[in-house]
Amino acid sequence: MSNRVKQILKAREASIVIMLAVVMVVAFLMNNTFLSFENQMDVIKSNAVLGIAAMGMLVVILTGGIDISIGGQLALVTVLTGQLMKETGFDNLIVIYLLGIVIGGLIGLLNGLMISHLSLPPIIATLGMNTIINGFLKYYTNGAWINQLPQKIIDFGMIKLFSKPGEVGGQVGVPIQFILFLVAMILTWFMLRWTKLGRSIMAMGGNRVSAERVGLNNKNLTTFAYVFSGMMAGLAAITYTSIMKSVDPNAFIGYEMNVIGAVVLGGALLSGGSGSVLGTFLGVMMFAYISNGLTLARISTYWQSIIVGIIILLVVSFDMVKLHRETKRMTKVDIVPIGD
Amino acid sequence: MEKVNNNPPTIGDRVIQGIRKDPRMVFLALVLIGLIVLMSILAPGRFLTVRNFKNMGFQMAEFGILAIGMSVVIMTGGINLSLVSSSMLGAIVGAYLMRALNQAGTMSDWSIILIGIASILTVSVLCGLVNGFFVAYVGVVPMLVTLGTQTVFNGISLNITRGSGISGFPKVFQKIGSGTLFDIPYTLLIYIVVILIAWYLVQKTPWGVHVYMVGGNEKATRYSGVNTKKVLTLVYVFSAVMAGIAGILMISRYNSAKADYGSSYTMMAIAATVLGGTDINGGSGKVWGTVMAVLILQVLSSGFNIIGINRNITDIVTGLILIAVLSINHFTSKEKIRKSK
Amino acid sequence: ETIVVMPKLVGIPYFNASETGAIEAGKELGIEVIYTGPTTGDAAQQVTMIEDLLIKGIDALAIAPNDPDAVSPALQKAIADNVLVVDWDTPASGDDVKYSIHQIDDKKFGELIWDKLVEAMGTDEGEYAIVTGYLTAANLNTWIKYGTEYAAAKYPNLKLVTDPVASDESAQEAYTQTLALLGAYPNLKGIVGISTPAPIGAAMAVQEKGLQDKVAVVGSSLPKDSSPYLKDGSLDFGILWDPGKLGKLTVYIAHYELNGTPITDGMEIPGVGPITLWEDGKTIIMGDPSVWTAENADQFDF
Amino acid sequence: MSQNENVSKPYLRLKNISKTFPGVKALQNIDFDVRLGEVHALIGENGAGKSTLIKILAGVYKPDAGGILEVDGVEYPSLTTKESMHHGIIAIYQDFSLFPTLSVKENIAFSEQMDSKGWLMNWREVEKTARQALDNLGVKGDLNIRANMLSTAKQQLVAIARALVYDAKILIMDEPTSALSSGEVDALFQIVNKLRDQGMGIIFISHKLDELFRISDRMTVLRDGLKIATAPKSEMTRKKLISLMVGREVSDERMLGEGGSDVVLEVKNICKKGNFEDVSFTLKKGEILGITGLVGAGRTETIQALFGLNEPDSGEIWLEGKKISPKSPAEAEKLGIAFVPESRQTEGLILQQNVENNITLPILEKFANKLMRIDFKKRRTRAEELIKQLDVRPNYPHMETSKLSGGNQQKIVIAKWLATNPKILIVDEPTNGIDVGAKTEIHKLLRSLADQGMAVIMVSSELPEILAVSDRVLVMRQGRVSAIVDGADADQELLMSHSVQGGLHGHDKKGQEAHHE
Ligand SMILES: Nc1ncnc2c1ncn2[C@@H]1O[C@H](COP(=O)(O)OP(=O)(O)OP(=O)(O)O)[C@@H](O)[C@H]1O
Ligand SMILES: Nc1ncnc2c1ncn2[C@@H]1O[C@H](COP(=O)(O)OP(=O)(O)OP(=O)(O)O)[C@@H](O)[C@H]1O
Ligand SMILES: [Mg+2]
Ligand SMILES: [Mg+2]
Repeated sequence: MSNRVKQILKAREASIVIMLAVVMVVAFLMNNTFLSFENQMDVIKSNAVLGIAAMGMLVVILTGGIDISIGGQLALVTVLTGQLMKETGFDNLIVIYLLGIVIGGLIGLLNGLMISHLSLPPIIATLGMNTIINGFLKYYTNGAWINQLPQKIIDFGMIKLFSKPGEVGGQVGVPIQFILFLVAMILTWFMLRWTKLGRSIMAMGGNRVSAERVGLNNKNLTTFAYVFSGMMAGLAAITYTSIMKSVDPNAFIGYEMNVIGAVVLGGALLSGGSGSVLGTFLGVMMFAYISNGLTLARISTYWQSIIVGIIILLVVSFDMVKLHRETKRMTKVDIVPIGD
Repeated sequence: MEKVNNNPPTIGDRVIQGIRKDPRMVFLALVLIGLIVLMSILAPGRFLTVRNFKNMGFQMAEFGILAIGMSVVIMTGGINLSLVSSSMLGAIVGAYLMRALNQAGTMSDWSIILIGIASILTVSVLCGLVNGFFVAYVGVVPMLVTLGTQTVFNGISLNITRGSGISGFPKVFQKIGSGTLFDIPYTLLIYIVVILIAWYLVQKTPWGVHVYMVGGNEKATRYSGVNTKKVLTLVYVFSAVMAGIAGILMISRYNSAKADYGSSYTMMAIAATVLGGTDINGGSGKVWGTVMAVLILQVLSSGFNIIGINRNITDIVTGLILIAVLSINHFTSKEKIRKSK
Repeated sequence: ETIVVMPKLVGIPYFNASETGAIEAGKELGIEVIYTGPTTGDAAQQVTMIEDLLIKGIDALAIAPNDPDAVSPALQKAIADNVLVVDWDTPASGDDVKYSIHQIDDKKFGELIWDKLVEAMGTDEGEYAIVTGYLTAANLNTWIKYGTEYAAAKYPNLKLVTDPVASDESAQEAYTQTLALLGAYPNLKGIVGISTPAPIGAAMAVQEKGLQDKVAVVGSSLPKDSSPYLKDGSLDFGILWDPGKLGKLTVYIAHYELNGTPITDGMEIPGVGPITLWEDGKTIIMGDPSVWTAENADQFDF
Repeated sequence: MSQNENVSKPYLRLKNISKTFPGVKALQNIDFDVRLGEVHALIGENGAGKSTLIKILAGVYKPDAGGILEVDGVEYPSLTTKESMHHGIIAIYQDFSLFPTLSVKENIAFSEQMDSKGWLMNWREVEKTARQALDNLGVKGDLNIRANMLSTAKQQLVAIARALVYDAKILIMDEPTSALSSGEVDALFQIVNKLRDQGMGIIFISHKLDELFRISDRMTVLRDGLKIATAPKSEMTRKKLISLMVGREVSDERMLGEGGSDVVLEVKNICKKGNFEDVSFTLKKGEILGITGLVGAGRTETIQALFGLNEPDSGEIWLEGKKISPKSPAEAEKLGIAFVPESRQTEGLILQQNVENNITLPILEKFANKLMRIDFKKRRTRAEELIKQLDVRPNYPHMETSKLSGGNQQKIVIAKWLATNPKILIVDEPTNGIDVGAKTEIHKLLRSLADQGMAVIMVSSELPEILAVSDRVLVMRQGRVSAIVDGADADQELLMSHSVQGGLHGHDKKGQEAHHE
């Protein structure tokens, strides 16, 4: 029993849970509305896009890579699908979602091939890709928003499950974006936990040489991770359109740092092999709660980014100190011979 | 390799030796020359002019110095996302002081400027120490540390300025950014001096060698009696001082300081560093490589502006060149890359 | 004759609309108009571009500076090169320009927004908040300054609950921030959105919470983008001008000046209308701002 | 440990196998065979081609054309990783090739899962397989712990368990004992014997000759890519084996010195919770103090305390009559203490840097003038001197360190410290993974340094090595000094008894989580 508690405390997610709890308690004390169902759902809805994209990024980071082009992918998918919907009035949401996922996946494929077959460092390959995509989009759209999207996607974005009228007005319920976020999480979790593919990625991220020795195809696994990340970006992109009801090609400039920040805050190691869906979810919520909590706590905008930065530094330092302790203690947990 | 040759080496020999020693630099030089030729053809009579080169001299310095600050950090296997925000934090504090002193009007312009510059560099050193502390002493991954400090530095800048610009420096201060000596921009001269100092420090001094060693294997370096915490801290301080100098040039050139100046430089500095041949994983790289990459990016940007090509195309081409140069590198030194894995 | 019109950045709807106007004027006048600017609102990039364009060789430069102080040295260079320098959209420092072309009178504009806020709230007392673009944007800060000063004097019972909240020129961020604001200040009666995506993001949040009738949203937005929100009542007024006309006016002024045509108060500019020239002989005002409502929003194509 | 009855016809046979790397003939016309139920030792100097040979067996490398690999009666020109595994040829590499972030059970069952049908993991199966494999080894433990939380010895057990899962016919072990203490080596040998009795063929690579004589049935000697001999153990002697390996006579005698003079270092009752307790000893000028004990006895921690890597909680360290408390290697270096760590690759060298950079690293600042400029010429000269002094081969200062053989790499680590002219030289497992020839050279080197007046501390798990050079031997057990004996009086039994005495029934260390039943 106490063993189990210890094990939970030792989990990499523990430090972020503690910090998250602190942030939540402080936010709640500053303003009780913070913990209301309504506010929680609002926070999740407006961070679902970040959360879905973070799932893809997680898989890439597990391979020891990084995907700077995630913002570009999101923008590209929103613009291309938005354009299609607007020009043709096409409104089959399932097809649109699939299309978004395919476009994202193709960009991911390009990234993956550059990284695995040309051995480009991931940060550079995807930085280059991001520059190219954003340049292309600006050139192509001139930054114009895409409006007048089919009513169907607008209605879809407003769906709330189990909804009932709110106290002040509007509907309070579980937003459809939360469901999509959940689906992305479960899919990623399932992939990483239950499929051989996912386990191979975890294995390779931990030790590439061993992976090769047991016959894993590192190149294909790496490529797949970027494709997966692209597909998640596609899913996130259409979800964004459903929330915003319009497309702003500039919406995702600089977005990559938010996504990477959330994943790493969630305990994933940039060196690969280590990280979890739960941790990433917590990382996303951490970002979301800090921003939401600070406004709810009525803290001036001018102070917000200072506080956010300090919290990031605190969390990662806390994590580091904990990790040091763990490695010092590491040989003490062991399997032992039974003896004759 | 140590063959003794009686004849003094001819220039041709030297060139061949240079190529053997550093094919990467030669390749970059070829790209640079190719671009200059291309731009000269596309913008006849305008690109290949003294005026344009002077112009590029004005422009290059601030970014070039930032890129050097980034390179040294990357050589240790780290990264500095807070580079530009520390630059601006220093500049804003300095600008604030200079404006206040200038308005008080009791001091001579020169002493105001000296105080301004000193305060900018002081703030830079402090920023560097903060980064260095978290990276070297707490042991947090540089990317996370600097992501955090970037947000903090930027927040402080916003808090001081409330988002607006600070101006009203002594008139002579502008000279730093816009004056010339025998028609050579001061900024270019400063850039050259900074390059030489950086080259000297990184390639000629024990600290510089330690930078590479830490980049290769921090633990083994520490076990060799090197105070790697100090080395790393100094690296971040050096990086921040570079940012501070770039900040001085920027606020002088723009005659004002504001929280978001140069915001597009961070990613570009990373790109320039890697384009210049520094391994993003640390342990290798040369100051001259970064300088060469900055030159390439400058020619590209100025050239396209003069020709009148859409800025977005410049971005696309920059991305393509980055990927292309590194891919070519992969094919030419396949053996090396495989070994290093 | 080559006239360069440089916006704060290229690739956002507002400056695209002015591009259309500027290019159109160029065609009408039969001159070369280059509309170019940096890809991000970075003052450093803008300076670089000005310097490069001077090498290219131009006759006039109309600039919407990201930061007036920052571009000042570059503009001085241009003047030294005998290039005509005017500013548009956002003023540069006075010494640097021959003419300063304003879409509206900034003071009037700020005041109008706050008047419209009170009109939409239906009362001149209560709490309100401001959602802005970037905290560092000079023109946005100017309007906020004029507006809040004016409100402090004229509507003393209006209470600004917190410092302007930044939305980074993103509707999604404005939406997220407004949701938080609505939670933090349950008595909020109005929101002012400054910068074009801000009112729209704010309106989305209000619509989502079903607070169309309780919280008023006004701000500077483009009619086409705001039309759906005006119609469902979540956005009460959009207040802006026609950026296309502004682009056109800018080119005409530069052209007239280059060709010695005198510019006078009340002068009629083709496709723009009569302009106001202030007594300083420098400041040109295009006209009064326009107000978009559910009824008229669809009449515009920007 | 008698020859097994079911020694039968070879399961695996190599005929005329060669392997050429650009510029290197790593293997030339090798004939080699392994039978089921035998332990076949593979011996040779560093770079002789042992690892290359087993990589060919495992399908990692493709041999040059012309040779034949015959497995279980089937002939192949070369094998793929898959084919090799399907024939039950399983290699345990020196680094174990575990997946550090995966659990023990998954590491054990990984490949089996990957080979099974379907695309989903069967966790129940994983658990079952892993448990069974550990049971077969006679080992029990928590299956859910991440592999990187295990000590080296336990990681090796996991690697062996993993090999068992494959239903291995031929198990290849590349220097499996290099990181183990003698107690653990005994445990490993028990397991190896058990596997052999079950009919497995085992290829065993090691540089430790005593071990080879203990465990193997047949021996094959490689030298410079050529096979020199294959013979049953009974036909081999230690001396013969060495001369076959090295191609010359290597003296194997003890190299004891005068025993030192003045006390340089005095360690008084230093303690560090969980590491070592109440450790005291003295060290004299000109002597070699050997420190031995089981892995985990706290030897490395103790000497790290002298080098500023592991500050003690209490106790005193006196150097030449002055109390010192180094807090970092940099401080220790200034005090005249040098330290050659146990892991050359990760702690001793910056592998991708050249020899010159590595060898001059601790003294780099000495080449700098007032302007901090390094005199590169002077540095080169010094590097060349050091290379010459220790006879590093090849003697090229610009060589990338990773390309040198293990023995030469170790010489570089020692050389870089000699350059600082230290008062005390501490070496931790100095000959790990180094062949007999190079080993003797290093022993000679340590001895000559001591003779020149240096005080040397040598930590080693290998008793023969300890006995070969130590003037005095300190034995540690569970963080405490259990004995200090005179080198001349010591023998293996004595040292062993001090290492383990009481240790078998001893209490667990504080804070340790026990997983006994
Ligand atoms: N990938 C490679 N490329 C080039 N040469 C290689 C490669 N691998 C091994 N060699 C060379 O082949 C020879 C045999 O090396 P091998 O690793 O098989 O030696 P070994 O007997 O295992 O030595 P040790 O005892 O040090 O492990 C050496 O000269 C080595 O430098
Ligand atoms: N079986 C064990 N039980 C408890 N603690 C252990 C065990 N094995 C190792 N440790 C701990 O792990 C740490 C590492 O010990 P380490 O193996 O470095 O000791 P050592 O005596 O230097 O052995 P070696 O240098 O041969 O590896 C020590 O702090 C020790 O307390
Ligand atoms: Mg080997
Ligand atoms: Mg040890």
